[in-house]
Amino acid sequence: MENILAFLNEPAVTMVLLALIPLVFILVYALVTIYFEMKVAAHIQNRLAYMETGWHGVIQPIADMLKLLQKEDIIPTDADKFLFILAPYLVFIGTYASFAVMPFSSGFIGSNIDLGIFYLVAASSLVVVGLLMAGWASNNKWSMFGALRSAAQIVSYEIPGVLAILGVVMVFGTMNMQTMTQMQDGGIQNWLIIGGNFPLGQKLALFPFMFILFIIYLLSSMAEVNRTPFDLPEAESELVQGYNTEYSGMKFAIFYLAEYANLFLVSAIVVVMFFGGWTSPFGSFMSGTVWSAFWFVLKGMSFVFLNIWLRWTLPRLRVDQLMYVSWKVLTPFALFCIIAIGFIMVI
Amino acid sequence: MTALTIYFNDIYRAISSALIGMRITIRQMVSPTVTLQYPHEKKQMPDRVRNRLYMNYDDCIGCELCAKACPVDCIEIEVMKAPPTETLGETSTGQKKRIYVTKFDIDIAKCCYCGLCVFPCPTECLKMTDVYEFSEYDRNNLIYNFGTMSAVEVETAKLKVKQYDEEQTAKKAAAAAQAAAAKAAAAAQPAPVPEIPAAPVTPAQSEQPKGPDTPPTQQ
Amino acid sequence: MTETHLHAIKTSTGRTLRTEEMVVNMGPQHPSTHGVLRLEVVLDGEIVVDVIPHLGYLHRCFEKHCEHMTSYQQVIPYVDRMDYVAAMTNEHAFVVAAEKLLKIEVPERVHYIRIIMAELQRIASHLIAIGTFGIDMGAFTPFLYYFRDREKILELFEMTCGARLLYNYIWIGGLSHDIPPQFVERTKEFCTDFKKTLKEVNDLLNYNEIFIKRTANVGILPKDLAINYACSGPMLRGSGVDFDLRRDDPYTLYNKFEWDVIVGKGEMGTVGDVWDRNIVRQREMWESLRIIEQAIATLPEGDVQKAVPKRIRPVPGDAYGRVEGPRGELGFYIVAEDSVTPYRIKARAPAFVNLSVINEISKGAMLADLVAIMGSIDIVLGEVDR
Amino acid sequence: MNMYEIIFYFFAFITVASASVVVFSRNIIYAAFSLLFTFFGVAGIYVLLNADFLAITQLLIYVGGILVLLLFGVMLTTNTVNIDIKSGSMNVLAAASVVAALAGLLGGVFWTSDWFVSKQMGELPAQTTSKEIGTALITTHVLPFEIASVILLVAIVGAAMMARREGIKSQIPSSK
Repeated sequence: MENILAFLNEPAVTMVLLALIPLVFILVYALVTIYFEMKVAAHIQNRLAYMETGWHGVIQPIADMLKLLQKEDIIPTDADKFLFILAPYLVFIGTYASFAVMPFSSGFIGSNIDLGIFYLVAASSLVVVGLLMAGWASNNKWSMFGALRSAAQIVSYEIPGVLAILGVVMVFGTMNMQTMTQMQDGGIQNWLIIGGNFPLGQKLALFPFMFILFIIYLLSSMAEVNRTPFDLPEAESELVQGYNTEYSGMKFAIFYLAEYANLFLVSAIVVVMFFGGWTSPFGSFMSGTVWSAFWFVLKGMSFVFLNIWLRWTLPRLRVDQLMYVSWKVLTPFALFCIIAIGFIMVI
Repeated sequence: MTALTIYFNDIYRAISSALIGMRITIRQMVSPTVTLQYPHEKKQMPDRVRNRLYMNYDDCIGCELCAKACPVDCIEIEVMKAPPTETLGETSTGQKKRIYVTKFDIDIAKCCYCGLCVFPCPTECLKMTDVYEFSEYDRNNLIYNFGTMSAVEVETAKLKVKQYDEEQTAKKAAAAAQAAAAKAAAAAQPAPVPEIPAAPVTPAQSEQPKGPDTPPTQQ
Repeated sequence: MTETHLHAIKTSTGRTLRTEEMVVNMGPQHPSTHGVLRLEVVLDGEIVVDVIPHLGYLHRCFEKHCEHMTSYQQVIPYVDRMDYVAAMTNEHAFVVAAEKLLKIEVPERVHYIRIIMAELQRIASHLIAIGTFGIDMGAFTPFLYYFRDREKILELFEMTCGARLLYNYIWIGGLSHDIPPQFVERTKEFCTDFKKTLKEVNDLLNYNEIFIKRTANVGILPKDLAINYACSGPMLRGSGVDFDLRRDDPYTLYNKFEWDVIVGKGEMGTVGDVWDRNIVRQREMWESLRIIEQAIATLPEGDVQKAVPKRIRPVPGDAYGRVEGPRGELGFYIVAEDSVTPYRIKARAPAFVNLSVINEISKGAMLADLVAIMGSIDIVLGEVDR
Repeated sequence: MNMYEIIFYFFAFITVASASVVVFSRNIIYAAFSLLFTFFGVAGIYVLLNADFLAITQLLIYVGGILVLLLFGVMLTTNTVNIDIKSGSMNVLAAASVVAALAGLLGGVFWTSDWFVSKQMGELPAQTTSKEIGTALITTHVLPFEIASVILLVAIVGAAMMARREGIKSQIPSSK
């Protein structure tokens, strides 16, 4: 027993165990969200979705996962085998690495580094390379199209996204995600979307800009995770399935997992930046390590729901319109907000 | 409109139309669903529904009108004129049967469910029922043999017809009436070739359904 | 298309950039080709340079088949399978031609029921057209809302003739069945309910800003071009040509009813763009509802099988009958000899004719626009290939 | 060998190995993709040197920006797949002299530098460098910083100018 405890206290072992927590979270979360998305989509469309496996089909995602696991792993003859196999893992690593700095609760954050949100932006760039790799390695024109589109899209939506983050960082004066969250502690009135924990005048002045930044970040995050209306990389009516056209079985599942993990990731960033992270909306009521994890996941999932809701409502943009939105709408607005926030924070 | 007003107008319309759409979808989300949980719930079929063909063999008089009406030739009938001495019984509508129907097969895999065979049937023995679940693992099981005559019965019937024909020929030869003899020869024409494969009745075929118990609505 | 096409682009600085075109194969297995159509698309980046449709994957010799029937009646189930989402219209067109050939006068009630059926079928077909068009644009939900209501139409059809898709209902000289007793009431109910869905989807899809931006000014089919290519139906009316066979060549009793021909006006962009074609379909459904409501209200009594001939053996000759189908002018040309079998049947399929314009209107569009254009043409491969 | 050393050698190995793939690979796509690992390894070494800001910036700019651009360029150019790039030796004499000069320079820097060597890696307290970098950028180094930003702006405008297409017919007319 003591040996085990000693082993667990070994820093390397602790590190590995801590690193595994987000992985477990991602796996569980992905199963829940797949079910959640199917049900929401179905009810929006007056359907019922899964009904056969378990009560209202609750174990269907597990069945789906098992099916994907035992499926034949097809690699096209003309594909670049090495890169083809590597790509989904690279995409997943990029997403998974981002979870390291996510403050899941007041008591748990993988790595409480000062450059938290900056690191998040950097880690997501791994995903782009993975997608390009997948598209190229598939040796399929549609995959290639999807990969190029997706890379172009992610790279250009990083600009308004990062500008929005910059605005928030200017308000907080820190890039540490845990500190950002703690600065919004104390109830719903301290959340940044309302204006943050500032004197009333400054709060009122900040509120509209924060709201605009929130919208900007929300839109660019949707583009970064390739969800409708920005799901051009995998627009099934145009590009068949985009970069993962040729993928099947386990590799497809990993793409899928990365996509869903990414979805939560960007929702969580929105929550940390604008909606008080893990803080309770009722001040000190219902706060604490476990409650804060609950609030964090709840808030994150509500933005996941918003994403799903929008996905099943809106049509898809065209490539040039996508770029138009990024460069001519979101970026100027974000720049304008940054200037305004700069003035507000100085005065 | 200047370019700037268009720019802001576009942004406004994009947001407002998205919100309108979201309102519609969320309202639909909380409204009740419309789908049926199919294997557990089934739709009430209307009376006229056209699904699997059912044929009441006892009522068939072997007129072959249905086979002629079928645009895809999915009905296969073999008939043999019975000697007038034989009594084959009557149909439920009171029509006297004069023809042996040695084979009445419907290849339901070929059927296009147009219902054209149903209308010309004089005894209303051919019907389209409301059964729609009849998939099979073997394509041959979709060939429905509605004829109830067993191989032995077919052989006996054939023998009788042959006998009768021979009698007729003998009679005519005895009468030495040339015209009558020619007529008899013509009458013998539809008699099938002697060597008809006695359809081996496999268990699968004998077990196969012959349509539902309840006949559909009269047209 | 095997040799590489080098394309020179002049930049603003006056230099030329040389880019190479790429040939992609869209279909026959592609989510947005609406069946087994294969498009050979030459792309310059995302810009479409050339589109070559390859047909024939669904060809089943319909016209040749008809020459080997044992009666004219047997053609009708085959006709159903041409445009399988609007089978009633196909039957109607064939029957109009056949009745012209046989010089049969049908009772008034038959005409009324045929009009009701044809308009219900038009709605059902437009529901699919707009719904799948929505899918092409990435909006999946409106499609299912429309399918939900299409189901009600199919139930009406099933109630009437026993089949949901391939009806064999309209016969030469009459109908296979009279309408069932509860039909009138159910149709009225449908008309009331359906208006709500129409409004809802109009808001959700047709006036969504993203949808407008995707479709307005895309795939513009000018008036002259539409006429030159013999386009018909919503394709033609979307381009601003006020032409509808129901009004301009009234074939049954359409002139008895009050309704308007919907024409594209270019509200969101240019006349004849994809949005116009789509909105013409959307508004035509309102007009169809008007016709149905009027026809239901004034439905005369009579025997629907009175004029059905026992045996069809026309005098040698020919006849061309056409109707305004959901996709445009659907016509059948029948040549009869002294036999129970037609000597030759030729179908003028609107989807086939409309499809021929795709190369012309999609040049210079983007790949995503090509999908929009395809969706707005509203092809049914069963009809294109026959 | 403690854990930091293991990690250091791991990153060093990744960097060197992938850099050799970049140089020696006959497949240009492989070369481009292995750059990813080179950048990643270098970033890892930066982290071990307590230069966290630099490490993340390295990832962001080199992986997210430059590498993607490179891949775009390679993928959009025709026939990269079929053609082996030449990585044989040519102009050996000239190249050898340049390499020798470069190696001498690097060696000189290496030997003359006054290296700060901590007794154990990871001994220094982890602290962010972003604040110092930020302050330095807008105080002591403000001129180079501004010059760099102006150059970048010019580059962006120039690129947009060059990429603008004229002559190809677009279906989207400008708004009235």
